[in-house]
Amino acid sequence: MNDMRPLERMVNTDNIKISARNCHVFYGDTQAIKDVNVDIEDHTVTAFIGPSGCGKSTFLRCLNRMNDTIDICRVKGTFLIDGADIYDKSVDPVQLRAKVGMVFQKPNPFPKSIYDNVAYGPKIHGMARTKAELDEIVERSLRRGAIWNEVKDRLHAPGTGLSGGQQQRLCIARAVATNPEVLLMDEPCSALDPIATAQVEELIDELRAQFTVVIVTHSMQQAARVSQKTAFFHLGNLVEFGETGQIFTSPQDPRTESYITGRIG
Amino acid sequence: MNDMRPLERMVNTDNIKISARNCHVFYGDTQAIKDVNVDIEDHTVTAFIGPSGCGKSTFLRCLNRMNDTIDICRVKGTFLIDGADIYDKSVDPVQLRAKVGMVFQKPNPFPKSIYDNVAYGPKIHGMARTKAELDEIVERSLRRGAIWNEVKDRLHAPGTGLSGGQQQRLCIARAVATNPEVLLMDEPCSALDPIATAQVEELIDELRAQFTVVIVTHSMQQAARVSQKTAFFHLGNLVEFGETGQIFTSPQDPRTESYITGRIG
Amino acid sequence: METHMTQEPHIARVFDRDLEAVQAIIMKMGGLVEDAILGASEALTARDEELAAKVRKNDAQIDALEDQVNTEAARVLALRAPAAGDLRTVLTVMKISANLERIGDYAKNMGKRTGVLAQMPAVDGTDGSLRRMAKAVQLMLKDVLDAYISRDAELAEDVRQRDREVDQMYNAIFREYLTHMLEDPRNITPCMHLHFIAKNIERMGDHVTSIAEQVIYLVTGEFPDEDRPKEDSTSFAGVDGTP
Amino acid sequence: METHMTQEPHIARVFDRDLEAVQAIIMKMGGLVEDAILGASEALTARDEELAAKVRKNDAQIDALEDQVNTEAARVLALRAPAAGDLRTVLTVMKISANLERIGDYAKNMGKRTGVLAQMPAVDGTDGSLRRMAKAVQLMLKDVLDAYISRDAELAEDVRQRDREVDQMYNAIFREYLTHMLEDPRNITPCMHLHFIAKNIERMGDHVTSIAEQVIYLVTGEFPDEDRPKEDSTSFAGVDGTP
Amino acid sequence: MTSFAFVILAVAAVLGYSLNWQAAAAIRSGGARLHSLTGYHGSYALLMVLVPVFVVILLWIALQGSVVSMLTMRGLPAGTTDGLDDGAVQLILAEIRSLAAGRVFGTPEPWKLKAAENYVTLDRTFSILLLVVVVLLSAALIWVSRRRVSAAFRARQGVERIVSGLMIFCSLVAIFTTVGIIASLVFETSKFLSMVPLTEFLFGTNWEPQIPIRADQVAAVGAFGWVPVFMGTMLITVVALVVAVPVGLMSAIYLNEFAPRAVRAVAKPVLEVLAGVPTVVYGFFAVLVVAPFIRTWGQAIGLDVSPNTALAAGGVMGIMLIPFISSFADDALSAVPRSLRDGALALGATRAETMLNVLFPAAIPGIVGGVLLAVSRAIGETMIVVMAAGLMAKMTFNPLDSVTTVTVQIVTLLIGDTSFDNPKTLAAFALGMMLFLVTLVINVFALRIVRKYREIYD
Amino acid sequence: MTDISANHTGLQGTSSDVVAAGLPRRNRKQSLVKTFGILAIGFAFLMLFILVGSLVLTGYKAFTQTHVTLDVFIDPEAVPADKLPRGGFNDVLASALISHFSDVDMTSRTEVRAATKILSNGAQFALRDQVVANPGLIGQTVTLTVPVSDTYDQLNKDLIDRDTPEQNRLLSNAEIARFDILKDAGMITKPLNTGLITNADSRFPELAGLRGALVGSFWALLVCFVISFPLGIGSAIYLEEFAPKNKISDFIEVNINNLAAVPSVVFGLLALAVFIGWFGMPRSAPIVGGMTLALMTMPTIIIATRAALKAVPPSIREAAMGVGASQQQVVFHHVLPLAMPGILTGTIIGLAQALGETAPLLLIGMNAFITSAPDSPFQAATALPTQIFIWADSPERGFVSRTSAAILVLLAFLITMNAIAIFLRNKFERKW
Ligand SMILES: Nc1ncnc2c1ncn2[C@@H]1O[C@H](COP(=O)(O)OP(=O)(O)OP(=O)(O)O)[C@@H](O)[C@H]1O
Ligand SMILES: Nc1ncnc2c1ncn2[C@@H]1O[C@H](COP(=O)(O)OP(=O)(O)OP(=O)(O)O)[C@@H](O)[C@H]1O
Ligand SMILES: [Mg+2]
Ligand SMILES: [Mg+2]
Ligand SMILES: O=P([O-])([O-])[O-]
Repeated sequence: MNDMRPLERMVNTDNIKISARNCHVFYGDTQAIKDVNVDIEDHTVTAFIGPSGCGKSTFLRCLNRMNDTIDICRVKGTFLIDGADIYDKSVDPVQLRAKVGMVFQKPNPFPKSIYDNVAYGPKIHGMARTKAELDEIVERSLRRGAIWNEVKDRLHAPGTGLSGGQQQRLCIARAVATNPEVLLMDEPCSALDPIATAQVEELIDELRAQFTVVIVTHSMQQAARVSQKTAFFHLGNLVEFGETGQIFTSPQDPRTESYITGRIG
Repeated sequence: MNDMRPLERMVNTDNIKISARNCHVFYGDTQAIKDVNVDIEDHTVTAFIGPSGCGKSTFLRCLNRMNDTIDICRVKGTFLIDGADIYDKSVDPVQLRAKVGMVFQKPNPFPKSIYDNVAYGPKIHGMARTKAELDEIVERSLRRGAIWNEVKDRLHAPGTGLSGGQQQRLCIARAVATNPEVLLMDEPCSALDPIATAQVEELIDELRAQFTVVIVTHSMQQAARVSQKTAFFHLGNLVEFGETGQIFTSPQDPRTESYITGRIG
Repeated sequence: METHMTQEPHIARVFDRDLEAVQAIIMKMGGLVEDAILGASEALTARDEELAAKVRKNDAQIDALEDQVNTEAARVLALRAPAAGDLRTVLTVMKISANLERIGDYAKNMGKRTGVLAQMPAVDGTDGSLRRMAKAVQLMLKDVLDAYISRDAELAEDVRQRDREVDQMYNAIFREYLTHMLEDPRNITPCMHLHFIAKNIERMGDHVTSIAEQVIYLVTGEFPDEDRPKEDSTSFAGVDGTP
Repeated sequence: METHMTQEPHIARVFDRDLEAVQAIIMKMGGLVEDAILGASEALTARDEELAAKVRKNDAQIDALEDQVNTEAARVLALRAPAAGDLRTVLTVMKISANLERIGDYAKNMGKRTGVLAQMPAVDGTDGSLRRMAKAVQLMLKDVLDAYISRDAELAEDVRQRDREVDQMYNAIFREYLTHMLEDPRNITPCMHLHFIAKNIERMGDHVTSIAEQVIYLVTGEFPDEDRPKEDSTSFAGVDGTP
Repeated sequence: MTSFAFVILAVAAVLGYSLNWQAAAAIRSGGARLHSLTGYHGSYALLMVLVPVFVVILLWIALQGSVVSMLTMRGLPAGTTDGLDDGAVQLILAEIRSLAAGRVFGTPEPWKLKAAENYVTLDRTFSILLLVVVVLLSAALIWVSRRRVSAAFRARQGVERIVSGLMIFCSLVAIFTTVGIIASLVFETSKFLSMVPLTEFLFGTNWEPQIPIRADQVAAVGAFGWVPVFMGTMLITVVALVVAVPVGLMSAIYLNEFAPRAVRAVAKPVLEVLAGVPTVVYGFFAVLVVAPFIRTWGQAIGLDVSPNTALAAGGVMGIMLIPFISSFADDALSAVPRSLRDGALALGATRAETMLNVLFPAAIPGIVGGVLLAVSRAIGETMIVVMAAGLMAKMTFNPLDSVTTVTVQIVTLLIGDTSFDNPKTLAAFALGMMLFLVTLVINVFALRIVRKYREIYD
Repeated sequence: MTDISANHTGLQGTSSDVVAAGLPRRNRKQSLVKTFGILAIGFAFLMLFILVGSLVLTGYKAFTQTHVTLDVFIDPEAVPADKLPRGGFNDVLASALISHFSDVDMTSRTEVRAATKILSNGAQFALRDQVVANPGLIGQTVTLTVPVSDTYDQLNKDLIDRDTPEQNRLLSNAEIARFDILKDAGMITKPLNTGLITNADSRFPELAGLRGALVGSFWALLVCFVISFPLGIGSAIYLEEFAPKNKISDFIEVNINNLAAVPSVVFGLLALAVFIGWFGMPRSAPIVGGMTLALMTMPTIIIATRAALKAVPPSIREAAMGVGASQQQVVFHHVLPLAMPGILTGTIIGLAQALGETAPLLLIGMNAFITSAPDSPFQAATALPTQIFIWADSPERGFVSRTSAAILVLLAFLITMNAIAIFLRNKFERKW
């Protein structure tokens, strides 16, 4: 088994999309992230796992500067996307967030129609000149969100009327509509039941053909199922980062082994 | 493999604790439970699994008449605990609930001290005459809840100050304090992280030495891990009920197979 | 019990792809092993050293595929936590690949012995039985692989029963070779090798039977009740070659 | 790479108990198989039909235990979704039990042939080599089981190397029997059986080696790099029994 | 005397409690398992005594006066009240009462003195009787509850039933209040409508309740048309909303999304202070500062400004409503889940866009409900207009003119001594009826919106 | 897949540019919204500032009162000991005062009256009370400090401009001169106006105080609290925790919400018709006022209580129910204690509203002119807000500043109550 060649895993290792160097994050005086270095590949699903409070969400939210909205949060280090520093003064977080989409733990569709939910991003960013263009973007995004078939007959029904799993896929379609390059997901399935979870996981797998996906998850099983790369955080440190199959069959660090086999007491 | 003899599974099949016969439950006009028959064994962990809305919680809450508090809920059929009908008019639901303890999805300690949390049940049921007796009950319950060592030095600190997993174990200790015979748990780990979940699961395994445990869970993995018997509900029907190992390696019903292998779309 | 196999795809289609991928390796292995059996028996009949060498060489590929199956199976177990039918699929795949690998080994061993036999005088009228036997086993293998693909427990059971014939053929050959050896001491060395070859083919049949049993387990969730047919009685064969 | 084996217990201690239980079966099997090897070799030397019959009968127990290991392993896989070291433990256990079962089978086969041999004239000076060989394999098995318990990759590697010696012993015996057969045709039938017995013991060694490799994989997460030592050269043995 | 009854009641209740408690405790120490805790046995007795006896005492007090009076009047020498109308009889009774209380004015007739004596004795007798009744009743109740104590007695259920009954009574008070409002308004209004035709009232464009009404002229035709009063109300309401809605909404938006924490920490309480200022103060403010200011400015730019402008009253009312609207809007905005805000920000919306496109529309129903309630408040607001608006009903849309409102009319018609038999007084009730109906419709509508909206996010 | 991603990379450049192009416009819009918000808040602040400022400016002077100190000889002739409490106290005072003025003819009644206008009308009563309490003073000289009348008070507080032409002024030059004589003699003082709190109402601004109103308000609030608090809580608990959810409870709920929004004047009409008209309760009495206010406050308390009960998470109820607590035990042991801070906050705020409520009290006559504080809730009284209304309506100039002062007193009470409520809320605020 020394030949750990993956099937169905088209990882392209020389294509780094996001690169974090010597990153530290503080909330007031407490340090939530300690000297994390990580390279996230394009067209890959990267999962962040680790015990509660280890800093997964914090690190994820650094990548689209959602942490800016928290007063006491301070970020140190370099975050490069496509080689450009996203914390550079010249970068407007609004613009960054159009490029780095995000999907949240609880499905949060706007209380508007399905169409408007998806059209909102492109509209504010002025991505469509005509109604026809907008229609096209909406359809394409809903297709990418694997929900087009379920909603195409009721585009003008409210998005909040969908089931939990459908709502989450709608939120993914909404995030995708602004043509981001990176999709961040913070425990996107923790509010869903197993069936909806499986559907969203399937969708995530499809999305990686077009996006760089980073997903935070509490469920090791989920990380195992959806990701090609896994990062294990512990107490703010990045303990291990590697190919998911490797992490789950032969992790290098004893803390990783302890965590994934259910031994950290 | 026709010899499915379990190791570490001391199931005593001739000791039926709870027996439900021809049970139907209605919410107004919609039927949530359809003709369910099931025998739950003493000193056994029985898991209820099934897709969202299939009636697991409804059925569970029939067992301690928590459904009485819902106006539109109507229960038909016979529910026997130790052979006695719990829906008999002479049964006081309040007393029944002391005998059939319940643990909920979200840890819900009272915002009181740890001691008071545990002492409350025995107090209202007049189970202790003296402070010393009460102290003893509290200590015994906390020990059974596998949390005594963690809290013995701060019994008078608020229960809400504990971590999620500790809170849930406190809630179990609280449920255990009234000396119930049956413990019902409705998704007791869904608000916990994997480590706390493992701790609670371990506790559940210990509890079955003294109680009949019935647990509703969304996570098939969890059912697999903690239970000796599994009941699969689907659209209000009990589709399959049997030994957990059997259900997870060779289920008899194609719907069960579809569900546990992640195929119901 | 056909109901056990739900043919719907998984919601996570990538899981289906993983399962298919690992089963594809099995099919590939199966093909290679069939070829190896045929090749080995042909090489033996024709005392074709070159072909025998090729069979020997190809075994490395089969071994590599077995490794791959194990790796992928472990991976699927670690990443997908399969249950019920899926779990049986993975477990079965591992067992089948082990069986195929062993069959491959036996074919390789035939190849090795063919090389030796080529340099010895032929023993009359022996090769036909061996070829027939090899053919029978190869057909059994083909059928059991079909049974696996189509999740056909009946066909697998049929294959299982056919192993009896192979065993009977082996018994006949054993006695025949014994006779040859007793007749003419010059036959002793080649007959020893032929003997081993026959034993190899008989073992191949056993492994195919084992695959058939795996297929039955995969489809029904249970192993066939009766003991596997075992008609190799040569261990009890007396001086005269009869049990 | 010792770091891979975390010795802390699982939070869910019932998981530890499950793993221990299934490994306990392995140990029990190992014990039974060792006994079977010793018993078979003793029965052979003493031409003790009774002992041989006992060895044959005990094999059923070994087979049952293998079934049990498979059932329990499938159960653990289905119920506990083990990962990393735990997964390797379960996979290893399945492989080892399969190997042990095969060794048991070979011992049983020795027992069968012993019954036949008892009714034949003894072939002088042959039994000693077989007994020594069987003893060597039994010691290897003991050591590899120790290595498994103590998760000792070095000891396993040592066992693996020792298989070479067993193979050399087998080569020697092969030539010896050939000589005996050529010397005296009455020896042909018993030597055929002895031959098969020797082959059986050689195969046992191979299976022990395979167990050793599993232990190495379990501990290190990787299989040993070099090919397994294979010194059985009899397939290439020429007329004179030399390769 | 009556306070003595309460003391007896208190003692009896405590006594009942301890008796039952002890009895229950005795059973328990005898080894039996009680159905209910001892405390519940005690409380059962306590409530069994407290509730009925308390009701008896209250009823007794309420009725004693009239019973005693009735008996006194019955005891008067025959013929004394013959031929006297109701009012005169009441006067005699009042005189006897004040005599009984020891207030002697002039020299009353001897029969009155005697009646007064009679009154005093009767009163005392009844008071003593009350004590006797209280003692007996309490004792009986204590006895009854004490007898019920047993291991199996479901004291907890008993207590809970009584407590439930008490709580149900409490809930009914709200209904009684509404019934009272409607009954009083309907009753007085119907009297009014028997004097003034409904059509006149509803569609008349002239409101002059002050014209004297001769004895032979039951109603002055055309004097009781409420239209101009209503229009005045609406004018002032519109002015108030024009001030309050934009300012209130914008402050809510600012506070909710943009204000630094420090600003929010100051502004919220300040707005609460503004909301807590009584309307009479706003009225005074309007008179003292705003009206003169408007008048000065208006005249400075050559406008004809009356002293009691609708603008002043409406403007001040608007100021009063600012915190009302802003806090409603702030609540509605805060009720929108944080996840929506995060969702919009993560799409790359600016904060203004997040607020205007997502949060605000999501909160619209709540805000609309709030604004409607503000309308209702503006219509019903009394003190500001009483102090700052005019008294003359006028049909005008000019905010610089003086108008009157429904509430102003109600207050001015009823201030001072009034009797309930002239249309001037009764007109106030008719206006009150209209006010109640209009605000009722608005309220029910607004509350329904608000409630529906809350359900979305709960 | 490949063609989609190609398409995707094609869009990348453009969409980024498109976003960047729109940014300045969007940021401008954001600043605009922010500016409007600041303006709105500023306006609200400004109004509050003007409101309080104008009250303080006009009101602060009412917190002092000009007094004159006189040595009064109590002439036994004018005040015969046997006729007490009657007697010519006025004359005694007049002569004591006029002795300081050279220009006043003691014989001219009109001139004397004009001169004594300096003294408050209440001065004679102050003297009378002193003498009645101690008849031994007759025949002696008493040093008496009494308020000056309102006009002179205004003069002393510079509210009357000496530069205005005499005919436009309330005081003639001669009157001002006389006052100045007293002032120069050091007889004029301006101490803290304790009378504002300790005196009851009066027709004369210099004597008018809030005692009656404060006591009246106290009784009314007490009655209001005693009635509305238990009723409100009981009702709220029943509706929130026990009532079956059906048409009736729905109706009660709508009804209560509506009651909270019914104009206060309608409650006045209710009280007038029902309490006074039908039940024959006394007019102007705090008991009636309190009951009326109770009916108005009750919905507020019910709504606040229900909100507080609702805020207690259902998990707590389930928890208690799960260990076998009855529904009432659940509520009274767990839910109610947790909701108590919220309930108290709501109650205090409700009472604060009641304290400031005016219109219904006007209708039940609690704006009567009453010169003594009530001893019980059954006696006629005024309340703080109605007192403000009365004073605001009074023509005397002195009442303007007194109205402001009274408002400041009222606001002080309200702010105190609200502060307590806010304190409670912050102290016990709970994050579930
Ligand atoms: N807004 C905040 N203010 C202060 N500390 C914070 C804040 N958010 C997070 N933290 C702290 O930072 C650390 C990391 O938090 P983070 O939310 O990133 O953890 P996480 O790994 O996502 O945990 P979880 O799995 O529970 O979501 C924790 O210790 C947490 O207490
Ligand atoms: N209070 C209620 N009123 C009306 N219908 C209800 C109520 N509670 C549950 N139901 C309905 O009864 C059915 C069964 O609900 P139940 O909560 O038992 O499902 P469940 O299996 O526990 O689902 P989940 O896994 O989502 O908790 C569902 O269709 C649900 O909509
Ligand atoms: Mg997180
Ligand atoms: Mg449920
Ligand atoms: O390879 P085998 O040991 O099964 O002959």
